[in-house]
Amino acid sequence: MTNPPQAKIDIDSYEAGFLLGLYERMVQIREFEEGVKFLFLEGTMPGTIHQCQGQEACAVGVCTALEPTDWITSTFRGHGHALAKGLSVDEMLFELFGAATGCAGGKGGSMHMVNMDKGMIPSIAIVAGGVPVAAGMALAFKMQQTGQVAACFFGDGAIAEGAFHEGVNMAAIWDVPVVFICENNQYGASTHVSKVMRAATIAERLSSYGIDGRRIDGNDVIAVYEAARRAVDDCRAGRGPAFLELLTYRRTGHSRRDACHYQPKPEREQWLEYDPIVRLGQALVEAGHATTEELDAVRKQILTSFDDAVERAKTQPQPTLADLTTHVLA
Amino acid sequence: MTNPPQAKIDIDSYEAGFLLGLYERMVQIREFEEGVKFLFLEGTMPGTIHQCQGQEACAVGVCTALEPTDWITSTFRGHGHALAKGLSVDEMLFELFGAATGCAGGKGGSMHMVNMDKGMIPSIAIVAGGVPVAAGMALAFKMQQTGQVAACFFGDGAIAEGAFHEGVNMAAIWDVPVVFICENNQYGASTHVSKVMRAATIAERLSSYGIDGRRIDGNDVIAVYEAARRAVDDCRAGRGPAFLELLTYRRTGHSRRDACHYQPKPEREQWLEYDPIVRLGQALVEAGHATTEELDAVRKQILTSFDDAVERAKTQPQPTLADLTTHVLA
Amino acid sequence: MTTTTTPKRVSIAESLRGAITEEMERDPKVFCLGEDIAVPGGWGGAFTVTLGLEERFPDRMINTPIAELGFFGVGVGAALMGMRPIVDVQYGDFLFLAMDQIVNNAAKMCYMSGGQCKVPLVMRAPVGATGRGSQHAQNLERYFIGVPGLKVVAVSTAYDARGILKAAVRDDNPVLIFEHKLLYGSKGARAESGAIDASSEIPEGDYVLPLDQAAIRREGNDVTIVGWLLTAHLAQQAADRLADEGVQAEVIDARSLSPIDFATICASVEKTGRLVIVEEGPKTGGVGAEIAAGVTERLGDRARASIRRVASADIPVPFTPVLENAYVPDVPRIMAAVLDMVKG
Amino acid sequence: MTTTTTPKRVSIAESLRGAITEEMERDPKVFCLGEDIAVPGGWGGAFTVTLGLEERFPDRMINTPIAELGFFGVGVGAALMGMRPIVDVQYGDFLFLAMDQIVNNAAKMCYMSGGQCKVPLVMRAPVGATGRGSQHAQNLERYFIGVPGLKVVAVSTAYDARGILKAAVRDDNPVLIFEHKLLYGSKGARAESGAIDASSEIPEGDYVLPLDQAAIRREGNDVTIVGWLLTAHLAQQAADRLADEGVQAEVIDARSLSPIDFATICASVEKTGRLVIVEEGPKTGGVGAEIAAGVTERLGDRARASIRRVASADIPVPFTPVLENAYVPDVPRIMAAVLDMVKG
Ligand SMILES: Cc1ncc(C[n+]2csc(CCOP(=O)(O)OP(=O)(O)O)c2C)c(N)n1
Ligand SMILES: Cc1ncc(C[n+]2csc(CCOP(=O)(O)OP(=O)(O)O)c2C)c(N)n1
Ligand SMILES: [Mg+2]
Ligand SMILES: [Mg+2]
Repeated sequence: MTNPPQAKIDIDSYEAGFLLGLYERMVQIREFEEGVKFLFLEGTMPGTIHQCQGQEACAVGVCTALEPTDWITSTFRGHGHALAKGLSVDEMLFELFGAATGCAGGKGGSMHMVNMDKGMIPSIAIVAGGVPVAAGMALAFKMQQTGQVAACFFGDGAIAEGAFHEGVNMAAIWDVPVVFICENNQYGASTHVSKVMRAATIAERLSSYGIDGRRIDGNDVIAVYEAARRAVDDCRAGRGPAFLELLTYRRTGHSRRDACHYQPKPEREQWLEYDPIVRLGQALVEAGHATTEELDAVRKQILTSFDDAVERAKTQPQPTLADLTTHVLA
Repeated sequence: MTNPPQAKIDIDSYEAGFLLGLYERMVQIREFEEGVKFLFLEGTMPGTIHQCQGQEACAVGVCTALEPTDWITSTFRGHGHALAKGLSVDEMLFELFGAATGCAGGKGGSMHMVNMDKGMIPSIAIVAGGVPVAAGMALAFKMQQTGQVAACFFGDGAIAEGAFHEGVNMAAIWDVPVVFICENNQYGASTHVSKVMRAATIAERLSSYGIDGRRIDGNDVIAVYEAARRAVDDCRAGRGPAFLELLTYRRTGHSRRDACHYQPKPEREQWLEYDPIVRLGQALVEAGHATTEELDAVRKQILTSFDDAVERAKTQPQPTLADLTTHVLA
Repeated sequence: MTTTTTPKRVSIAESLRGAITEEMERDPKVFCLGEDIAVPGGWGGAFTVTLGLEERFPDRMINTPIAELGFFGVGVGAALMGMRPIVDVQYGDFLFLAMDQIVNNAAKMCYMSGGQCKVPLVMRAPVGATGRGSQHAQNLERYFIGVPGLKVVAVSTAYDARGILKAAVRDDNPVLIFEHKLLYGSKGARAESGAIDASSEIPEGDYVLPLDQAAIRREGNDVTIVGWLLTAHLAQQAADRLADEGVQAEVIDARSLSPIDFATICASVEKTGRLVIVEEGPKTGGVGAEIAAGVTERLGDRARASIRRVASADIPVPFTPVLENAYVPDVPRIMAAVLDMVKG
Repeated sequence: MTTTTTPKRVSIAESLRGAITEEMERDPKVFCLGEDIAVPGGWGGAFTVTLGLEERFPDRMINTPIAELGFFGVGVGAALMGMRPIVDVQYGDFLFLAMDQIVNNAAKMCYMSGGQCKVPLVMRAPVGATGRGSQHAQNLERYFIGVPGLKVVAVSTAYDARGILKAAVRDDNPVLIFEHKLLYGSKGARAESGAIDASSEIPEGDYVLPLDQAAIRREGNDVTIVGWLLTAHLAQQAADRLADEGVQAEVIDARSLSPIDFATICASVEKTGRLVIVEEGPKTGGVGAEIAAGVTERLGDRARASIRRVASADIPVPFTPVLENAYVPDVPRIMAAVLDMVKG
């Protein structure tokens, strides 16, 4: 369960532009998370955060396989999913700053990123709470024959919840177009996944619902993308639901203050070697699609525009007391 | 899934006394249920009932494999389990009559049969609600090293509930001594089990939790007993939890008023042929352990004592208003 | 709009069935989701409300596994995507299983998205003590009032059931409708012990009722009696008998429980100076507490009223009829409270 | 009894930890069950309460999967078999997931067995708005008061936390203890924005506190202010400042929410003639409604009191601090309510 992936990333069948796009989006997520972490530690930002450094390939691989009209559900650890689905750094950062111009008007915060025009309902911070919701979204697509697909992100910790079980089972019996994506980063908070399951893997679990389950290298953006493509295509063709177990690693603390003392150091170090961004970068350089310098430039450009966004965020208007009681009802 | 069992009951390795005991207990349950049904239709009894005619082999086979110090959890359909675990016709009938002398002092009723001296907690009428509770009972046995076992009865309908999933999973990861018994009578209320699961059987489901799951002929009391014996032994030896899928058929309406129009007539008729009592009776006669007349006498004797119990029940004292607010707190 | 197909005098079960049928015909986004609601030869849910609808709407009657948390979540998801699901539980007691999806998701999505989302989800739950023991008997209203973002109503007549169901379906917010097992119909399969006739003449055509208004069922100057569901009927029975004793009670069916229609209730109490709240369910922490506190607060020193709560004892629901009958508020207890106030 | 190992001045988190440790030492049937409570190098639950206990009690700290309904059910089962589980959720908001087991099973087992069963189950839940957004912020007290068979308490000082936890463990009934995230400790890892120092000097030795008694935190004759958890502290701060303005407030920490200690509250209100209830959470349908209604009912015409509820707006909890701060009742709002009454 804990062995990191070994294979080189196979990018042969893709064009440079596409690959660089993946790279860029992953770096954007990484730098967003790193920047936000700094702002939190510095005390600039309120609340708490759950970050996804090291898991960027999951968000980007899956969302790249979706159409803009498709939808995702996310969790407390949702920044990466949101960026990958097309939310802007500005609207997210403003939200984290509690600004009226944030994607939820400052009312949602880190755990409830949302943009209904970009296909993201408010992320749900109740572990597994999004699973039946995603099944219901997919049921709506099926009933209305819209051809849309719902992609439902959750963690390894969610598997034990009743909501997971009930939601996945209903999606299966109704054949609805939802892709369930378990980012198995091997920890639910401080608890290792091996302590909450006996024997079977998550992918095996899924087959008991009548859904094909496969474990994918979640730190290989190409592998994730390809698996997601197949899953999305299946769903769109009426062969849903589908399931992906993306094996990855939670290299950050669970939330802002967690020092991760329960993660064995060798394990952490081993997984650091399988950084999804580094791996794609190496493949790009080896294939001659980019030079190290060009990749550096991508990062720098992203950093600069992040810093600009932070400056903007700092001066965004906060909600006023008049906003307190608006939006309770539609 | 719907094919009834074919095999003859194999009683060769058992003594007549043991077998006649099984027979007698099954007949007792049958006649209890038939008698109670009559009393309800007649309007003598308040409330509603869920009955288990045709499923007697499940209750009797399992409870025969338990020690008196072992425990069971049951459901809304719990009369058979209660009788098989040793509750008396009197205490149950008195409860159904709402009497102060009933097993729950008239406060529980049909859906909450209980006797803490006989190893039965109040049956739980929330579908699957007893699954985590049974896991917790077994956890208590394990922590206290008492060597006791919990047997948890539930229906095919319970499999879809989150409580089932969560409870079974915890029992599995903690290796606690609980036997999960799914009486798959093929219907959850009016809904056929094939409509609430895609592909896999219930037994296969269980293996995804790391628990061996086997489907047993639930209308063969010997098969049930033997499987339960193995399961109980495993649990007592620290190899728990265990699981049994007992294939049977709900030949009564779901509850008092249900006319069962959704059950195909041929299916009903086919299953009537596999009556667990008739099958054991035939085997007993064929093996020369009893004559048809002797078996009839068993039934008559049970009927007579049931009728006597009804007469007693009718004159039991009802609770008084002074009892209204007692027992809210321990 | 299709013309109404609802027959003249109908029970609540029939009225709800007619209203659901018409709403489904009117709007293809309306659909039903629940246990045992779409099985040919089956039940139409636990209380026949959706009986036969699967023949008419084979693709929009979604029969679920027994998985309340899950299918309420499914309802939330479908509603977010523009559908208008009508979800039901077989017994209100099972709402606890679904409560996370109702309170943490359905009710909050609009607010926590800064107004971007709407969740037009209708939820139906039968409540009330009816001889089935502690786990099929509770009145769940108390657990859902004052949940911001959630509307809660209670229907006690067939006329109201129709207008309120239709309004709920057309509302863009989650609406939880409480129904009472003893009011669905008092005949045939629904002739349970204690059942009360709540049938109504239904006028021709379509109508909706507001989700935030109480109904004055009887006018009077001496005391205001507020009830809902079963107790709205009991209050009327009590008022009739009080009239024989020369006491004119004003009877209000609260109907809307969240928000509570304090305007109507306070106006009545200002007139009568006395308020008796009749609630099925333990007195402590009930809806009656909010009604009492809210009325006191609003009337302030303008018109201090005497207030009594007639409710159940603070106990789980007992099975045996002799105790269950003592648990449910009854006409004599309502009368006694009123007479005590009027004379005291 | 082993002698206490709790150090002198401790936070609520430390006090609970000490009390749990001592109860586990005293009685081998006591054990803990929850998420992230027994991982070496881990957390000791979401708020460090059980930190390190797995070293001392390797077999009695049961780390669960994320499965609230399930492990509360496990707690019920273990309690029925004579164990004394202490179960916790990481955030009170997740109690909705476990509510079926709490209300339908734990609270009813005794009654519906005619007194045969007991369920000595302790449940702990942190509540309160703390910058985490709508789903990690609610005050859940309102949903559990008046549930027959369930005791509900709220601890606002380290001294109380110790005595109440111990009493809860030794009680034969299910007891739900509410704790506040901003009161666990105001230093180190627990130094959250808005945290209040709720630490106490803990006397030597063992003590228990009653589960049904409020505590008078400050005496005064002009007005009674009732709060609990965070608002008990805010009420005291307000009282201090009111004293500067010549108003002597009596401050009561309700502490026991089910049952509510009406004897203490009513005695105070009889003295002061005025009651301000301060509650974190939406006003409508809150615990404050029952306190207001219950006091009015009990005092009757003997001593009619003016009552005000200072609570949150009827909204989900907003994320951004400017709105969250407006959501949580604060000292100025409490003072304004009191001054309005005293002068009005
Ligand atoms: C129902 C519920 N229980 C507990 C929590 C507290 N909690 C937040 S995240 C988390 C761990 C989740 O683990 P996993 O699903 O693997 O996601 P990851 O954090 O690894 O992304 C826990 C226990 C919660 N948010 N919701
Ligand atoms: C949580 C919950 N949901 C719904 C019900 C209503 N209900 C009672 S029994 C039942 C069907 C149960 O089917 P199954 O588990 O197969 O048991 P069986 O009736 O066949 O014995 C339903 C839906 C319930 N009691 N509890
Ligand atoms: Mg994880
Ligand atoms: Mg069944």
